[in-house]
Formats: sequence, C-alpha cells, structure tokens
Amino acid sequence: MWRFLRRLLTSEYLVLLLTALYVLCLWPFAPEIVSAQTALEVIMAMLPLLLLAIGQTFVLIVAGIDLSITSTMAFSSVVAAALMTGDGGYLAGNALAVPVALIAFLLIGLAVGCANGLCVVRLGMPSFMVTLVAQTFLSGAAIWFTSLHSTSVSIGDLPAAFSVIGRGGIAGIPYALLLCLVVAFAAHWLLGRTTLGRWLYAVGNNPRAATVSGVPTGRVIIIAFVLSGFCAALASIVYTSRLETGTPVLGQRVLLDVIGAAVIGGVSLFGGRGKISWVILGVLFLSVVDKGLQLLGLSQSIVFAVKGGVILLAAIIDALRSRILVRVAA
Amino acid sequence: ADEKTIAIMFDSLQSPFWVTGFDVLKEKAKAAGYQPLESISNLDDNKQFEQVQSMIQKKVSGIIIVQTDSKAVIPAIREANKAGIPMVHFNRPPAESDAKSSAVQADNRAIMKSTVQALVDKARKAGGKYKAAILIGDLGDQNAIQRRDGFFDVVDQNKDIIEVVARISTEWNPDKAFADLTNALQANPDINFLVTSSDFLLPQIQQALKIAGKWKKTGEEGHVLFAGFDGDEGQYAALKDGYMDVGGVQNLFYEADLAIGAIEKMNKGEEVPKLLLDPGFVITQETLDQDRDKMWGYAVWKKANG
Amino acid sequence: MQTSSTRASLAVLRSAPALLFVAVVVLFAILAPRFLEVQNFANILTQSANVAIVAVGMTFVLLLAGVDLSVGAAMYVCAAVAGLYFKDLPAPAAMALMTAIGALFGAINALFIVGLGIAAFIVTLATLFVGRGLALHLSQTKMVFAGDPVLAFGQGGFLGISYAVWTMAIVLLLALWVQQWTPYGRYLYAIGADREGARKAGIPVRRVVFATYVLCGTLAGLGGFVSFSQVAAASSGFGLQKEFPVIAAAVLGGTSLFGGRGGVLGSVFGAILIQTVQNGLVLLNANPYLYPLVISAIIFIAVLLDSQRTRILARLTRRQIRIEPGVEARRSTAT
Amino acid sequence: MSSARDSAASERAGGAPLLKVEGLRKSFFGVEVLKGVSFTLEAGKALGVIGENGSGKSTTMNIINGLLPPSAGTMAIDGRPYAPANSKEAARAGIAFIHQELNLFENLSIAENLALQAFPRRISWLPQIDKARMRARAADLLRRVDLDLSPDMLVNRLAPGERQLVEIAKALSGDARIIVFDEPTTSLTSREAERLFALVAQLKARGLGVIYISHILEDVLRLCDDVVTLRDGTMVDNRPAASVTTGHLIESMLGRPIAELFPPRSAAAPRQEVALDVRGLTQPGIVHDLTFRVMRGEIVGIAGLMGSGRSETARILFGLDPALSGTVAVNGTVIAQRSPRACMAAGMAFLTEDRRGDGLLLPEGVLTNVELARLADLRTNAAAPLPQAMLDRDASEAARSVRIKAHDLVRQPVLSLSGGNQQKVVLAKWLLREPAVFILDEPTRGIDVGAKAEIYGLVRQLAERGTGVLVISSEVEELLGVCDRVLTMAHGEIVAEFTWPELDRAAILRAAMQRQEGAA
Ligand SMILES: Nc1ncnc2c1ncn2[C@@H]1O[C@H](COP(=O)(O)OP(=O)(O)OP(=O)(O)O)[C@@H](O)[C@H]1O
Ligand SMILES: Nc1ncnc2c1ncn2[C@@H]1O[C@H](COP(=O)(O)OP(=O)(O)OP(=O)(O)O)[C@@H](O)[C@H]1O
Ligand SMILES: [Mg+2]
Ligand SMILES: [Mg+2]
Repeated sequence: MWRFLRRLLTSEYLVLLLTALYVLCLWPFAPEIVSAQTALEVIMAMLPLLLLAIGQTFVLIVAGIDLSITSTMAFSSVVAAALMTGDGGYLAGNALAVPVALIAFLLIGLAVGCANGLCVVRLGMPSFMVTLVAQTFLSGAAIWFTSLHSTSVSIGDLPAAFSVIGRGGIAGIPYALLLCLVVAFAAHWLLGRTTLGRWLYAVGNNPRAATVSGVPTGRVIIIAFVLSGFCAALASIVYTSRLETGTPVLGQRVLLDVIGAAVIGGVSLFGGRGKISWVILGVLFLSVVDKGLQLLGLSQSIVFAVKGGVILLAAIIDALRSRILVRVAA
Repeated sequence: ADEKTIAIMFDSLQSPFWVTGFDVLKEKAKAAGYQPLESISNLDDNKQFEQVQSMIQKKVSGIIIVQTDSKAVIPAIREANKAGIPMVHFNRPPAESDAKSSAVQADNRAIMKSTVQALVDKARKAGGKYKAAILIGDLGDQNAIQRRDGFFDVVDQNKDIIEVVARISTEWNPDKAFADLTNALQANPDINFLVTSSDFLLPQIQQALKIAGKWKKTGEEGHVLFAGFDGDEGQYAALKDGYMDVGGVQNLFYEADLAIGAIEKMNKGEEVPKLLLDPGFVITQETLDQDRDKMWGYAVWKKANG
Repeated sequence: MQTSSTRASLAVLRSAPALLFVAVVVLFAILAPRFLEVQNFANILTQSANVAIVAVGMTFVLLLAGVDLSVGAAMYVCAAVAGLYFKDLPAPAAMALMTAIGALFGAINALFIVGLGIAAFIVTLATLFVGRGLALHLSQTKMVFAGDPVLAFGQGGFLGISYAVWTMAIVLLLALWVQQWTPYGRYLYAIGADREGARKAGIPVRRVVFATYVLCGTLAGLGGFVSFSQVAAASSGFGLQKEFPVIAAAVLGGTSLFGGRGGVLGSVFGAILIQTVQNGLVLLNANPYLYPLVISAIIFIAVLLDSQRTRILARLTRRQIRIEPGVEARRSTAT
Repeated sequence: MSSARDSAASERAGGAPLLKVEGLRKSFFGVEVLKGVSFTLEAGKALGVIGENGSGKSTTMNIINGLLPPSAGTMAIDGRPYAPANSKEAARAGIAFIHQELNLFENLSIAENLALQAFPRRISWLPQIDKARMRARAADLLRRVDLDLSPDMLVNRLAPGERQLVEIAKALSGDARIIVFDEPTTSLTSREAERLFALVAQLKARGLGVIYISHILEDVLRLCDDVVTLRDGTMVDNRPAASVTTGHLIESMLGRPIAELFPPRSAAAPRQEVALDVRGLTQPGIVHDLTFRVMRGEIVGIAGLMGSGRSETARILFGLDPALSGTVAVNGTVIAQRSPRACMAAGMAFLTEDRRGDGLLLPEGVLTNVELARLADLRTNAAAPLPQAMLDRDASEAARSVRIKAHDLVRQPVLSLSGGNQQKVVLAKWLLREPAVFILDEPTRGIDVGAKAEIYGLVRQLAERGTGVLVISSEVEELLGVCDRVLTMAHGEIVAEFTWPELDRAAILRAAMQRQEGAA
C-alpha cells in the first residue's frame, strides 16, 4: 500500500492523482461533480483550452512564449463571423459561407503565427514583446472591426451549419472532441516521432548547438509560432460555434490559465521540455478545479482563494515528489 | 438539496452598481425564500456558458444573469429552456432570437439622454459656450455604447454651444480613466462640461479635477457642469455637496423586484414580456431631497453614514 | 579597432531609445499643440510612476530569470488593507504600511520559491489568485476609498513636482545604486546568467533570490500606494492584470526574460514611453478605437529598434583579429 | 626525494599534512563512481591526479571543494577534520578551485568575476563596491597571468583561452593555501601553458599545496612531486613523480599499455582529388585571403597562437559566420549560400571548440545528442516519422566506438558526464555522418591519453576512407603526430605551410609568433 502510494506520488502523472483527490474532496459538498454530465461538461470545457495549450506548448518548447493567442481567437472570430452572419454578412445566405469562414479562421491563425515567428526570427525581437504587441493590436483591431460590422459589440446570427460544430457530433461524440483528439494525437506524434519534433526540443535546449548541428533553427521557431496560431484558430472555431457569436473579447481571460496549465503539466518556460500528455493533464486539472468551484456556487473571493490554493498545493506536492525521487535515486 | 435555489450570475463586480445589484438580488432572493448561488464570469463569455451549464445541473429554480455578451448568451438560454429553467437578464437584454427569456433593463440611452438634456438645459440657462468631455466605458460593453450614444444624441443637437473636445475611452479601468482625464484636462484647460458613463469613476474624476483645480461647487468660479450615471452613493454625495449637477439614476430596487418576480411568474407558467423596462429617472441638486428615497445609492449612503 | 565613423555610429546606436523617444515627442508636439507643455510632461511622469516603480522590482526578478505575476494582486491587497482599516494614517505611515504589506506578500512568494523550490511562475500565479481572493473578501468586492491624507499625497508635490514623481525618482536612483554598486546587484546578474555556476562560486543564491522577491513585493506595495493615492479608490479591478504592463515596461527597456540582461533604468524608461504615447493620443482627441492600434505600433517600433541596435552593436564591437592596412588602431580592449 | 627543507616544512605544520583525504566514496543514482580514494597533500608540494575520462577526478575535487557531499570518507586540513557544506566554506578553509568547465559569468566584467567571492568595500557598513580597488586588484591579477586586457571588459568578449587565464587569476585572488587545477591547459597555447607552469612553481615555493589534474602526462611529471592515479573510481597508484615514466602512468591509468599514441601514417600517399578547396576567403578585420586545399585522405592541421583566427576560419568555412568574399568547395562543388545546413549537405562536419555552448544539448541524453546532426541528413520531410530504431542503433554504435562512459545512454543527461566524455559525445555526433570534409577545432580538449589514441585512430581511419580532415589544435605535438600537412596562421592569415616529414615544432612556433611580434 505504502509502496503503491509512493509509486503514484513519483510517477509523472501525479497531476492526475491530484485531480482525483480534488474531486473526492468536493464530492460531499457537490455530489453532482461525480456524474456523467459533469464529466462531459468538463471535457467540453477543456477542449478549446487544450487546443490553445497544445499550440502554446510548441512555442514554450522552443523557449518562446505566445501571448497573442487570445486576441488571435478574438480577431478570427469576428472576421469569420462578419463573413457568414445572416445579419448583413458578406456571404450571408451563401452556401459557401461556412467553408469560407472556416478558411478565414485558419488563415488568420496561420498569418498571425507566421508574423510572430518572422519578427522573432528575422528581426530578432523577444517573443514576449512581439506577441504582446500582436495581442494589443489584434484585440484593438477586433473591437474596431466589430464596430464597423455590427451595431452592438458582437456579431451573432451565425448559420446553423456553423454552430453545429460546437454542439453536434457523430455517434454521440462531439465534433469538438474529435477535432481535439486528432490535434492532440498529431501533436504528440509530431513531438515524439518526427524530425521536426526533435528539432523543436533541440532549438529550445540550445539554439547554438542546434544551428551547428544543421537544424534550420529559424524555420523551426517560425513553425512553432505558426502551429500556435493554427491551434488558436481551431480553438476560436470551437468557441465561436459554441457561443454562436463572433466576439472581440473572446477568451480574453484564459491566457494565464493556458500557460499555467502547460506549466503545471511540467512544460518548462525556458524551453526544451514538455509533452502533450503532461499538457492534457495540466488542462484537465485546471478545468476540473474550475468546474468544482462553479458547482459550489461560492462567492468570487472564495473562488479565487481556492483556485490559487489548489494550484499552490499541486505545486508543493510536485516539489515534494521531486525530493522523494532524488532520495529514492540516491 | 431540497432547498430552492436561484442562480445569480454576474460578469463582474467592477462598480458599485454591480456590487449593490448583486447584494440586492441576493437579499431579495433570500427574502423570497431562495438560497442564492453565485457566479462571476470575469467578462469571459465562454466561462459564463459553462457556469450556466453547472447551474442547470444544480437544478436551480431560476437564473438571473448579467451576460457578458448579448448574442453569445443565446446558446446558454437555449440550454436553460431545454431544462425548463426560467432565465432573467439583469440590466442587459439578449439579442433577438428564438430562445425564451425575459430581461430587466434600465433604458440606458433614454436615461443618458434625459440626463445630458438636463445638463444642457442648465448650460443654456447659464449661457456661454462649453467645451465638453465624456468618459466612455468599455467599447466592448453594450451599455457603455448606449450611454455614449445617448450622450451624442443630445450633444449633437446642441452643437451651437457645446463642442466635444475629449472622448476618453476608460475601458472601465479607473487607472486609465484617471490618467486620461488628467491628460484631457491638461490639453483643454477650458473643459467645463463633463459627463461620465458610470459613477464608479467618481473618485478618479474628483482626484483629477482637484489636481486641475476644477473641483468646485455649483456657482463657484471654475465649476465644471457635471453629470453622473448609475445613482450610486458617490453620486448622492456629490449631488448633496453640490459638485455634481445632474445624475442619471437606474432604479435598482425596482429592477431587482422585477427580476425575481419574473422568475416566480415563469415558474408558475405565466407569460412574462421579453423586456421589462426600468425607465429610471434623472435627479438634480434641486430634486434631490424629494427623490432620494428612490435612489439606491442613498440607501447605501445612509447605511454607511448612519 | 574603432574608427571615428564607427565611433559615431556607435554613439547613435547606443542612444537609439532616447532618439525614438524624441521622435515620438516631436510627432505629438506637431499634432497636439499642448503636448509640449511642461505641465504635460509632469503629468506623464506622474502617471507612469506606479508602473515604473513596480517595474523596477520586476526587473530585479527578471534579472534572476524569475517572474512575479502577483504584483497586481499585491497592489490590491495593500490598498484594500490600507483603505479599509487604516484610513486616517498620515501619508508617510500609509506608505510604510502598504510597502510593508507588499514586502510580506513578496516574502510569502519567496518562501515557496526558495524554500520549496517551486517554479516562480506557478507560485506567483497561485498567489495572484489567493491575493485577489483575499482582497475581495476583505472589501466584500466593494470599492475601497483612500483616506484624505493619502489623497493629499496624490494631489500634492514638492518644488512643483508631484510626490509620485519624487517617489519614482528616489526608487530609481536607489535601484540603480543597488544594481551597479552593491554586491547584491552584481549577484543578480551572476545568478541570472548561471544559477548553478553562482552556487559554485559561493554566492548565497538562496538568500539573494529570497531578498529579490521580497523587494519586488515591497515595490509592488509602494507602486500600489502611489496608484491608490492617484485613483483615490480601489475597485475590484485594482491592479488587475497589472503584471503585463509592468513586465512589458521592463522588456521594452531591454531586460531579458531569461535572466542576466537588462537593468532598471530601461524599465523606467519603458514605462514612461508607453505613458507618453497614451497621453499624446488623449491630447489628440483621437478615435478611441485607434488607441490600442497606435500604442502597439509604437511599442513594436521601439522593440524593433532595440533588437536591431543590439545586433548592430554586437557586430560593430566584435573582436578584430586582423589589423587592416591603412587603419591606425590598436587591439580594442575596451567595450 | 625528501630533502631537509621539506621535512622541516611538515614539522612546522605540526606533523599533519596540509590536506588528507581518506576513503572517499560517492554514488550518483545508485552508481558508485568513487570507491574509496585516499591521498595526502603536503604544503609546498604539487600532487598530480590522473585517470581516464570519467574515472572520478573532477568528482573527487568537487567533494574537496564542498560542491558535493561524499557518501563516505573523511578529509582533514592540518590534521583538523574538514567537511565543507558549500564552496564558500571551502574557500574559507583556504581552498581555491579552477574548474574544468569554466565558471565565469559572461555578463559581468573581468574585474567583477575576479572579485565575486568578496567584493572590496570602502566603508565597512555600507555594502558599496569599491570599484577603483576592485579594478586595481583585477589589473594586478591579470598581470600575474600575463593577460593584457582591460578589467572592465565583459567576459563574453573573451576567447576561451583568455577565459581560462581569467579563471586561473580568480583562483589566485583569495589567500588560498591549496589550489586545485582541473585541466587548466585545455585551451591554452604552449606559451601560456609555460607561463602557467612558472606560476605553479611560484605557488609551491610560497608554501601552497597544488593539486594538478591533467591528461597531458608530460606536464604532470614535470610539475608534480607525487602522482595519484584513478581508475574507475579506485585509486590504483600513488607514487613520487620522480620514480615513474609516462609509459608507467598510461599503463596504470588504462590497465594496459598503449602501443602508439599516434596512428601510423598511411603508406599510401593522400589521394589526388581535392576534398576541400578554399579560395580567397576574406572577411575584413577577421581573416584575409585564405587559400588552401585539403585532399581526400589527407589530414591538414592549422597551428597558430591564441586569437590568430583559426576558430574564426573554421566558423566561416562552416557557414556560421559571414565572409565578404571567397569560395569554398567540397569535392569540387562550390557551396553557394554557406550555412551549416548547406555545408552539411555538401558533406562537411564541424566539431566546435566550445562543447557546452555550441556542441551539446546538456539536459538531453547521449543518444539524443549523437543523433541530432544526423537528422538533417534524413532526406525526408521534417514531419515524416523517424526511423528511430535505426537511429538509436547507429548512435549507440558511434557512442561505443569512442567509448563514452555513461551509465545510461538514453536517460543520463550529458550534463552529468565527465568533461572528456562530453567531448566524446560531440565527436560521436559527427563520426556518425561519415563526412567528406571534417573540421575539428581542438578535438582532444580534455580527453585522456587512451581516448586520444583512439580518436587519432578514428580520424586516420576516416581519412583512409577518403575524408579530408582539417584539425585545429593548440597542442603542437598533436599536429606533429597526426597531420600530413600543417598550416600556420597569424593575424588571420596563413603565414606558413609545412609538409610531413618536414614538420618541425620550432619552425611552426616561430612562424606563428613572428608576425605577432612584428605587428605588436
Ligand atoms: N551529477 C552527476 N550525476 C550522475 N553522474 C555523475 C554526475 N557527476 C559525475 N557523474 C559521473 O561520475 C563519473 C566520474 O566523473 P568525473 O567528472 O569525476 O570524471 P573525471 O575523472 O573528471 O573525467 P574527465 O577526465 O573526463 O574530466 C562519470 O562517469 C560521470 O558520468
Ligand atoms: N575579445 C574578443 N571579443 C569577442 N570575441 C572573442 C574575443 N576573443 C575571442 N573571441 C571569440 O572566441 C573564439 C575563439 O577565439 P580564439 O582566441 O580561440 O581564436 P582562434 O583564432 O580560434 O585561436 P584558437 O583556436 O587558438 O583559440 C572566436 O570565435 C572569437 O570570435
Ligand atoms: Mg573532469
Ligand atoms: Mg580557437
């Protein structure tokens, strides 16, 4: 028993254990937390976050950071919405509206990622500043853009064919979940099994050594940002279709959650370290924490305090775990 | 959980209006025999959607919501409809849709219009030309936009005496409001007509005006014609002390009663109109004593000042 | 090997940030007549003071390759406590109180970061939530008003310069001294460049790191005080997401997030530059929708200039092996 | 060996030796790397410590310096028990340490690096650095190691050799009684090395104890009074230097004799095809009009003083630094846009002199490091799956061929490998590729004799299979031993060329120095 506990505590999936522990603690107070419905809602809630976190992981692995993901989402959300909205959209009523809008989402994500990457690589600017600027600019641009296309602050009346992405599914499995699974598997495979994956880690570890060893360092960094932009666009599709609205403040507050989830999962902010499976657990952890707090319906101050406390506790247990690991090894 | 519960879901508690509204709703819900469940979305549409789902799962008797976005809330209303839980929008109506819910709202544009009109009337009476500044709220917030529009509805009719020299985008951020108002007063020392889209910025406005030497009572040399909006305790104090000339007031108590009443009616199966309007009212230094009991800020003020 | 022309271009490059600043000023001066007034510059400095002060503390943390996301929460906690329970304290006492609370906040961060060896990002992310939760609980999410003495501090000044600016100037000078002239300051750079190496070199790494987070908290408290005295009241959004402009000011001023590079002077400069642009836009009565676009464009240019400058400087000061014929020079040893 | 003066010195110290180490043991992750090491160091003496790469020399010294706690064993200074908790305590006990891996802060100035342990103050209660005194002291220390640099210069602008001298100056700065040199000459040219030896003699004369670790056994015999030999963490030998020869040392180190350090030059003359053809390579201020060829099967050396531009030449050749004009051709094809990738595609390989900065992914394992350069060769698109099994097999093969000593090729981070083994990892990375042109910048830095012999053998084998090899080295003996031809550089120019069998140590050095003196 004791040995089993120690094994659990020292495994790299400790975060999962913590999540389970948290659920157990909350069970008496909010019995709904152990239910199929909750599980489904947690999964649905974590999907877009997970997409964002996966994209962010690529950038973190090359020792960068991408603060522009949320406004990339917001900007692509309103532009695509303006294309397809029934309320005076450019392609209102057109059968091509939805496909074109989807392409618009992705193009914007790719373009922003590419621009970020180029600035970091070709102009040698720090990624924190580049993406912070992109964040300010795009979020301003999204608000402005919306004001030109709508009398209110968001763009609604999106075609049913689009909103079905957020709600519908095949054989009971939501599209969003399928999309997320595909992305997660692809990312996992890319990082673990391909040349590009190796290059990403190498660049994050030591860009000079990578360059000397023939890694196209600049291109690899650009690709990381492009992937992040792409994932942000996918997340935006999920969010926008779920809300059936294009809004310029989409996901404004999730940035720290996304980076936090990656870091809690064990991705290093200094590059060279991170795994998709860790990120999934990190996102799951934060989503479950949030869900639990929502179910309790507590006041905002307690929600904040509990959330912070839980994150801290997770970190403390993780720290203890590495100590035990060292002791076991010695 | 055989207790009846009501979900009270706000998007933020940034200003006294929302804080008091939140409290008043909770109190009135308790008085009506419900246990209130709280949630704050922090201006995140998606988080709010998830919160609504959680509340539905808790099988609440009703949801009173301040949504972040009038359109993004529609899927949430549909979910509530599906679960048969009545939903009332507090102070922000949703966009047109097939989803069924009811909204309680102050008529922002109209109240702002009458407020600014009252201020313009005072200006005309005093005579002279005016340089105006307005503190606009977050450009992503529908109420802020309506209040801004209400302001311009009136000002544009009175271009002969009023020139707008500063449109200050506060983003509902006190820091920014303070800094930008200070800057605007620096650039245009002759600003003498000021309207704020929310009373919660009063402390910053007072501080900025003090620094510019313009925090003067009505009638004093250098007084700025000044209108507030919301009707909070700060507005009451400013009117009472003579620094503010006109205030637009949302009738919070009335709105809270409307909201809870609507939920009870819907639970009984009665029809409730889609929009329950709070016409609000305008209060001035002259009408303060007679109308203050309708003013929620006065109640708060009285409690705080004995 | 430096010819006079390379020396000249070096001089230009070294002062590139200042030149950009001048360019921004000239631009606004042309567009907005009142921009050039002395009072306006005083305003800009006054308004940038709180971010600048917090950015000084953040710079020290960044030099260590750490980060403190909780500064905004610390500001709020300080303001809430001071405004709720110590409203009548005279301004210096209120300042001391808020600074002390900030220091305590920083010490808690430091305890986890140094004592348990948890990543600073996670610790301060957690204390950000806990801190905000605490302050919201104390204030019951209501607006907290500053006492009259504190308000007087916000309005007042000495020799025509606001107290906020005096505070900023004193903090900057002290910080510069600490950074350049004390062992502690030099340790920061060493630890940031190579923590393990610093330990090997016998630097008291843990003590330095601890002190730095305490210092950052302290300055967050002080910045909170300055901000509180200006905005006169702390609503539930006080200090919210302040970490971004603060870190941005530091990075804009040339401090690296990876430690060991940068300094406080640049950070203060970064804070002032951002505020200047903001101020200029208000004076122009620009369309509010344009603010974020213009501000981000100017920050972009600033960062771009800085990065290009660093590159060119590196190239120009590169070691020369050959003595090219015709150029009279010696092996360059100085920077 | 024990003269009257020596015994008098030990009597003054109360009969107890300056440093006594007894039964030191140390394990990492369950692997025992020190299995009971004991020796004594007398004041005024130098103790040589030798051993294969990974035999535990640096680990022993790290324990003495308080950086690692021993698993078992005791130490005593002057007969008093000594158990430092950190390097500060070690410094207080009078121990100074020159690390094998340089331990300087690149973002600080030389003066600051030298003063870091104890910044001078003017006023004792005010923690303000007395910069004038700090600078003066730094200037003084720099003079002692004969380094003509401004104390205010940032360390990141120094060449490796210069850094090593600064590191040595640092050890001299305190009032140490025991100075540990862990492979101090790896980036020094013979001239600086001579200077260092004189310094060591001085230190001994002043009554300090010196521990000197090196793979250059001649130096050890010359400098030291006693020699301790480690093999696999066990002390296998400890005797006076006067009683042994390098042959003995090698045998006790490796447990076997080595026949020849340098491989025999192949009987067949180098082939006539040109492997590397460099023409008119010029970069203002760096190199001037470099023109030379390396034939297939030929090993060409570049000799020169520190700072003569050899490493820069290599970096330019490999596309890491720009050149204004000139061409580089591999196997007859000019590489148009030189970049490391293009150069690698053309068949070049480049072992850099800075293994930690340019060579290794320190937190990764051996295989990951070895495979890295190979990835660029996989002529598939980057998103295609890796032939992982094949890569791992080849990489383990390469790792074995250079005899990397690691307890886990996959999981052990190269960071925790011994210095020499780290160098072997970089070497294995390039050997894996069978390059057409192989540029090696200081290839045997920090490598033990046994491994050196193996590396020379490997390089020779490569050449015999048709690779053109360019070796940059500061060890003239090495160039003499392995090269078919030696070019000498000074001030960014090739000033002389020597062809085997006319290779002559004195002539090479003279060529390297003449220009230097002439220009100064
Ligand atoms: N931190 C560590 N973790 C795990 N193993 C280590 C660590 N440090 C050293 N080792 C192992 O201990 C052994 C001895 O290493 P050490 O550095 O003492 O060798 P060395 O004799 O100095 O070799 P070299 O001549 O190559 O410098 C090596 O096998 C090395 O891999
Ligand atoms: N003063 C300096 N400023 C900047 N970089 C320097 C300086 N000195 C050396 N370097 C860099 O350090 C590296 C090695 O320089 P080094 O002095 O070793 O020259 P070298 O000609 O390669 O001689 P050697 O091969 O003997 O070391 C080069 O890449 C060089 O650019
Ligand atoms: Mg070693
Ligand atoms: Mg070299």
